[in-house]
Amino acid sequence: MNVALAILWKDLVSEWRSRDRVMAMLVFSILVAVVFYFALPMLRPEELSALAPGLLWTAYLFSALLGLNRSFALELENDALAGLALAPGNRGWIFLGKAAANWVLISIVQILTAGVFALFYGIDLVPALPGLATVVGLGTVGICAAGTLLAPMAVRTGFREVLLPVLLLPALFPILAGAVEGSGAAVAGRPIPFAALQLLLVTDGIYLIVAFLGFDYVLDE
Amino acid sequence: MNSNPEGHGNAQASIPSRLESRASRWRRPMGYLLAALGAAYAWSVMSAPIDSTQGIIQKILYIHPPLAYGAYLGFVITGVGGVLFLARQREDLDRLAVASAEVGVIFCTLMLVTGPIWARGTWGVWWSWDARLTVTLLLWFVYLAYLLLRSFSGSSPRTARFAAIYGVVGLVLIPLNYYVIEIFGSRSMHPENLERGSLGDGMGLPFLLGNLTLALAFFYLLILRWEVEAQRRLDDASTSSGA
Amino acid sequence: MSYLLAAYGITLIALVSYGLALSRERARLQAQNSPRGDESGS
Amino acid sequence: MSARLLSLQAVDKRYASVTALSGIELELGAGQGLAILGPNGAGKSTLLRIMAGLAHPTGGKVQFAEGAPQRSRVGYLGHATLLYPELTARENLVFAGRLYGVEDPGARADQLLADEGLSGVANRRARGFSRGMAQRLSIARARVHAPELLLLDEPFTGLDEPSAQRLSLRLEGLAHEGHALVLATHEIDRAARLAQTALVLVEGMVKRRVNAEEMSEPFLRTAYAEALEASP
Repeated sequence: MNVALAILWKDLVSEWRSRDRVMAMLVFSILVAVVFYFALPMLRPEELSALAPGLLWTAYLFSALLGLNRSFALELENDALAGLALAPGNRGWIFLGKAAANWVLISIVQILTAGVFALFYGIDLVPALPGLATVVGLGTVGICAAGTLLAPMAVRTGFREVLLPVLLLPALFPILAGAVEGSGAAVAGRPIPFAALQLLLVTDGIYLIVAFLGFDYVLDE
Repeated sequence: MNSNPEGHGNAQASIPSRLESRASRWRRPMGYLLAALGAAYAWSVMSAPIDSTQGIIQKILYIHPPLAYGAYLGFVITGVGGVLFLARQREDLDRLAVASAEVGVIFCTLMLVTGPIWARGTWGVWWSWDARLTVTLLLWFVYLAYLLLRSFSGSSPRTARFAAIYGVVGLVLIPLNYYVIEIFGSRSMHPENLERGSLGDGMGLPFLLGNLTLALAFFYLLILRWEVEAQRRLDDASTSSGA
Repeated sequence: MSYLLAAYGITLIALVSYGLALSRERARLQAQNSPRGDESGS
Repeated sequence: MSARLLSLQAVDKRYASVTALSGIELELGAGQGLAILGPNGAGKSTLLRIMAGLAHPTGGKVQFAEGAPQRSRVGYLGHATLLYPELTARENLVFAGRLYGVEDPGARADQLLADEGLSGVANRRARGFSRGMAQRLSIARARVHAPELLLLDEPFTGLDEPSAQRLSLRLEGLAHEGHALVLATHEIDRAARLAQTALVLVEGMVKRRVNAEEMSEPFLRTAYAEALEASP
């Protein structure tokens, strides 16, 4: 457990000092929001806000991909990844540390992105906050679990920018379905449908287990 | 849990392995059986009665679902082969996993071709986000990604390990995607049911023969592709070591 | 009717040509890899 | 011969009949120094990574004497420094200490910095370190959990003469402190000074062994030359 906390601390301190990852993800998300504005000129503001959950999650998915790629690209510098592989003990804790760090950094970007979307598309998020936060938080757990398992693979094949989206997106359809359904309900002020919550929880659980056990083989030489 | 026990299992690295040789020996007789079965299958499809409601287009039922079962069979073998490779370091199972993924993607692609043809013939629309088609489409992306992961990272022990892990992710996604489509898939589609066409009398035989023929075709192609993979690995070995 | 033929035709052609491509590659590689021609199947 | 620390029996490393290592037999006593000589591509790095627990042998056994699991008794020093540029020297060592479950990582880090003469730059980020300073910090990192065995993969490569000399002295000091050393190198003079025994690896196979009595630089040079000629 101490190992996971050490890695979480290391990633957050490293990111705080360089801040490049969070900035890159945030700028990317805002750009996506602007792209949607121009891509959907025919929609009146209230129609746009009905689409908001889907658009928001599209921005979330692609900025998370950026962050996950960067998270392990940093580990390749000075071959620090081998340093992690050298550590004794169960490598599942290393996975949890990295996944938690990714979750924290991605969540920061998501909060700011939600603000930008609310601004651009005139959505009053305040009533939806508790519901939205739950759904976004759970969805991000799934993204980080699968992403932290697959990113070290993609990053080391030399095609990282292309391979991670190709590997990760198909694995995230269940998360996307549940998250958009749940976010839509939250934004519309309705209670979050149990089916969406259940789907997110089930998928998160499965990916956390598969990643915890599989990380040993991913980290290996 | 010290995750790497000493002497991590003695991988039996001979190519082709005993299992592969035994499988190859079965391939020739399977080929003959496949030809015979195929003929019977073709005959039974032609002579099957025309469905009163859907018309002749309904006969796609004898090829479309068997293709899907072949695809899923391929994906399951890939997942299980990968897990066994990780557990026992047996490279022949890794070769089986990649062979099965490729043949599975071929069957899956054909399923995604015949599906819209059926939808077009029946409702005049190419793609209807039908539950079964959508799940197969999602899995098609997963196993295409599996093959891309393989080709991007070249043939090495690490690639085999990575692919095995992604094979497990793929395996988990089969029930998950069904679960997703069951809950969310149905909300936007008209409630038609592409699959359960009424299997009236005289229609059971072609459906059965269709499944048998395509399953046999799947295994025939699987073993063939498995042998090709073994030869490719031998080829890589000889070129890289300059023998 | 044409849709039906299209579905069966595409499937047949695809599977047969895939099989032929595989067996051609297998034969080519096998000749290259083991001129001694160690038998494995056909 | 001091207590046996590590032994490799019939270790192979093979993928799709490409053989990186075959039939490796070796024994290493606690506190002993072993040099692994061989041209590039002979499999030295692969052998060291297997001993470090970074890679798995496809055949044979890697047997550590009774005690803690393999990876907690081995320190690894290769070309890469394994350091995080954004973290300071001290933070890098504290992090490595927590990774290895060291009791008081802070105190251990300070002591290691003192050993390597880096106390002055403890709070400077590793990003700004020179090649020599980074090497000393990565030695400290490799020693954070006081490993019984230090694996050194071509540590002198890319070093100018003064820092290579300083590194060689430092390694001798560590050997004195009781660390067992396994040095993979193609520089015979370094090997002769730091190791008691040696073996020559060519194309994944041990071609020649040099025991403690025979060990001297000239003897090692001829043994190495003979081993190269012997193999095709």
